[in-house]
Amino acid sequence: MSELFLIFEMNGYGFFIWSAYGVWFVLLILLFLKVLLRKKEINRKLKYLIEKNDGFEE
Amino acid sequence: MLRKLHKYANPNKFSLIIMPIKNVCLYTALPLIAIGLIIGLFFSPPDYQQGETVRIMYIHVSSAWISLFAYVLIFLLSVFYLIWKFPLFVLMAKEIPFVAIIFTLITLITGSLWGKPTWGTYWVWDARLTSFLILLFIYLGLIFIDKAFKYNVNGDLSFSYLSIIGAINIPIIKFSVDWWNTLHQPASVIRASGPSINIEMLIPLMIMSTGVLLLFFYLIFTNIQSAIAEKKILFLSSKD
Amino acid sequence: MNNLFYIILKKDFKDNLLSNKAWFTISFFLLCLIIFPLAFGSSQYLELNVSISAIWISTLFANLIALDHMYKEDYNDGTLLYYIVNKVPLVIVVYAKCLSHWLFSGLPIILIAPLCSYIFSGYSENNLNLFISLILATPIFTLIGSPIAALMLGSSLRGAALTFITLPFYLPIIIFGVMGTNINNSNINAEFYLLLAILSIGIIFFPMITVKILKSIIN
Amino acid sequence: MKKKLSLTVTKLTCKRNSISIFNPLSFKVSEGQMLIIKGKNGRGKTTLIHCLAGLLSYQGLVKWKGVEGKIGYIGHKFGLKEYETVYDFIKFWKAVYDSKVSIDEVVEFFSLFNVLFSPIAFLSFGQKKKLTFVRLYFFNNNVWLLDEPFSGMDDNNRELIVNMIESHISNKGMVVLSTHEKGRILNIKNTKELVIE
Repeated sequence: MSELFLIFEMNGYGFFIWSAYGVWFVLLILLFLKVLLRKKEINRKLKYLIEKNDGFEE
Repeated sequence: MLRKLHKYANPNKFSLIIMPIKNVCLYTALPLIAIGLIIGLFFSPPDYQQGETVRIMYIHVSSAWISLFAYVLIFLLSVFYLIWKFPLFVLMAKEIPFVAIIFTLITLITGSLWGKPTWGTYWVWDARLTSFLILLFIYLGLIFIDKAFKYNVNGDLSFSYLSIIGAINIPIIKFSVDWWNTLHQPASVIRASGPSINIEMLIPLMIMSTGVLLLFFYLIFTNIQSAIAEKKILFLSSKD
Repeated sequence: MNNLFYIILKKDFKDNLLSNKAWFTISFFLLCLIIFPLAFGSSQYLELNVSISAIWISTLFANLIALDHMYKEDYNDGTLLYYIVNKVPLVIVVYAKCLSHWLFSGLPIILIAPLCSYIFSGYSENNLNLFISLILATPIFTLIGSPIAALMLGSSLRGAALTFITLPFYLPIIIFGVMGTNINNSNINAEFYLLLAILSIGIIFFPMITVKILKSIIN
Repeated sequence: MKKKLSLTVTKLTCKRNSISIFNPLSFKVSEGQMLIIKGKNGRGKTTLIHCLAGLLSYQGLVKWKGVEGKIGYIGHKFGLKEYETVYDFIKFWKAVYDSKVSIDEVVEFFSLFNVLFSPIAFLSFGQKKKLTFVRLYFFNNNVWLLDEPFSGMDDNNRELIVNMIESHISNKGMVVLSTHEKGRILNIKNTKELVIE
C-alpha cells in the first residue's frame, strides 16, 4: 500500500504530474467525443435525406 | 499527373479511400499511447536535474510538436488549394484548426504545470510561451474566419490566405528559444547536431509522439469525412 | 507609373479628408490615452512603464479601429471593380492606400507620442527610443493589417471579426516595440534591427498578398 | 497591321458552389456588332458579363481578338464616392486614363454644367448612372461591356447613351449589353440577341 502511494507521490511532485496527465486525458476524451458525436449527427441527417430522395447515388 | 490527382480529389471517392487508413491509425494509436504512458510514467528514469517532473515531457512535447505540425499542414494544404484550386484541399485544411487548438491548449496547460516545480511560476512572458499563446489565437482566428464566411463563396480563399499570413509565426516559435536567452530550455531532440536527450527518455517520447500523431490523423480524417457528408447534405437539401 | 501612384494617393488623401475619417484615428488615440490616468486614479505623474504601455496600447487600438475602412468604401461602391476591369495596376493602388492610411493613422501618433509620454510621466530621456520604435512599428501595423482587411471584405461581421483576427498578428510587433522603448534595455539595437527586418520583408510581402486577395475576392 | 476585333465564346459555363449558373453558351460577335443578352432576373446575365470581363473563373473558351488596351465596363455598382464633386470625379478618371479628351468636352457632351461642382450625393439615380459613362468616353477602348445600362434612366439620358453606343459601333467597336427588358430596345443595325433560359 505504501509502495503504491510512493509511486503516486512521485517525490512530492505528484500533484503536478498527475494533474498534467489528467488535463491531457480529459481534453483528449472531450475532443474525441465531439468528433464522434458530430459524425453520428451528420450520418443521421444524411441517411434521412437519402431516404427522402429515394436512394440518391452520386 | 494532375489529371490522376483529380480522380482522387473527388470528395466521395476520397471519403472511401481514407476509411481504412483512418481505422489503421486509430488501432495503432491506442496501443502506442498506452505503451508510451506505461513506460513514461513508471519505467523511464527521472532526470538528474528536474527529477520526476520530467515525466510531463512525454505529453507536453508530443502535443507541442503536433500543434506546430498541424499548422504546417494547414499552410501546405492552403498553398496547394491556391495553386491547384481543388476544393478538397481547403475542406481538409478547414477541419484541422479545431483539433489543433485542443493540442495547443494541452501544451500550454501541461507546460505551466511543468513550469511551477522547475521555474517556480506557472507562467512567464518569455518568447516561446508568448509565441505559443499567439499560435492559439491564430488558430482561434482561423476557426472564426471559417464561421464568419459560412455561406460565402470567398470563405475558402480568405481561410487559405489568412493561414499563409499566419505562417510567419511558425519560425518565430521554432527558433525563439535559440534566438533569445529565455527561461525555456532550448530544443533538445530536433536539432542539427543530433538529439542531446538520454536514450531511455527518447524512446517513450518517440512512442508517445507517434501514437498521438496517429490519433491526430484519426480525428482529422473523421472530421474530413463529416465535412464531406455535410457538403452532400447541403447539396441534397438545396436540390429542389 | 509614378504619376498614377501620385494620382491615386492624392485621391485617397482627399477621400480621407472629405469623409471625415481622417481625424478619427488620432482622436481615438488621444481618447484612449486619457483613460489610463483616470483608470490608475492618480492625480500625479504616471510611472514611466505605465505611460509607455499606455501609448503602445492606444496606438494598437487606434490602428485596429482604423483598419476597417481601408478598402471598405472602395469595395462597397465598386471602385475596386472598375480598377480591376480597367487594368489599373492594383499594386499601385494597394501601396497608395497603405501610404495614405499610414499618413493618417501612423504619422500623427509618431509625432504626438513623445509629447504625450513627457506629459504623462514627466520623463523625457526615452523619447528618442519611443520615436524610433514607433516609426518602425506603425508602418508594420498598416502593412500587416492591409491583407487581413482585404480578406474580410466579403464577410458580414467585418468590424468585430477583423479586430479579433488582426490582434494576434500585432502582438509580436508590440512586444518588440515595448522592448525597444525601454531605456534600461542594454541590447536595444537588436529590437530595432528586428523591427527593421520585419518592415523590409513586410513592405514587399504584404502588399503582394493583398493584391492577390483583392483580385480573387472581388466578385 | 491591326487585327480585326472579334469575340468567340465556346461552351462557356460558370460554376458557383459547384452548381453551374447557366447552360453552356456558344456565340460569336465581331467588329461593329452589338450583342444583347436577354433573360429574366437570376439567370446569370451579370455572371456572363463578369466572365467576359475576366473577373470570374469559368469553364470553356472565351477568345478575344484585337482588343485595344482596356475593356470598358459599366456594372451595377457605380464606383462613385458620395462626398466627391462631379468635377473631381471627372478629373480623377481623366488622370487615371491619361486621356487627351478635355474636361470641357465631357461636360458639354453629358450636359453636366448645373451639377459640376455639387457633391455626387446630391445627384439623382439617373444622373449618377450617366456619370459612370464618363469613364467610357475618356478611354478609347473598342470593347464595351454594359450591364443593364438603361435601368433607372429618363428618356433624354437614354437617348444620349443610345447615341453614344451607335457612334461607337459605327467606329468599328463592339458592345455587349445585358437587359431584362422585353422587345426591341434599340434601333441599331448589326444587332444580335442571346436569350439565356
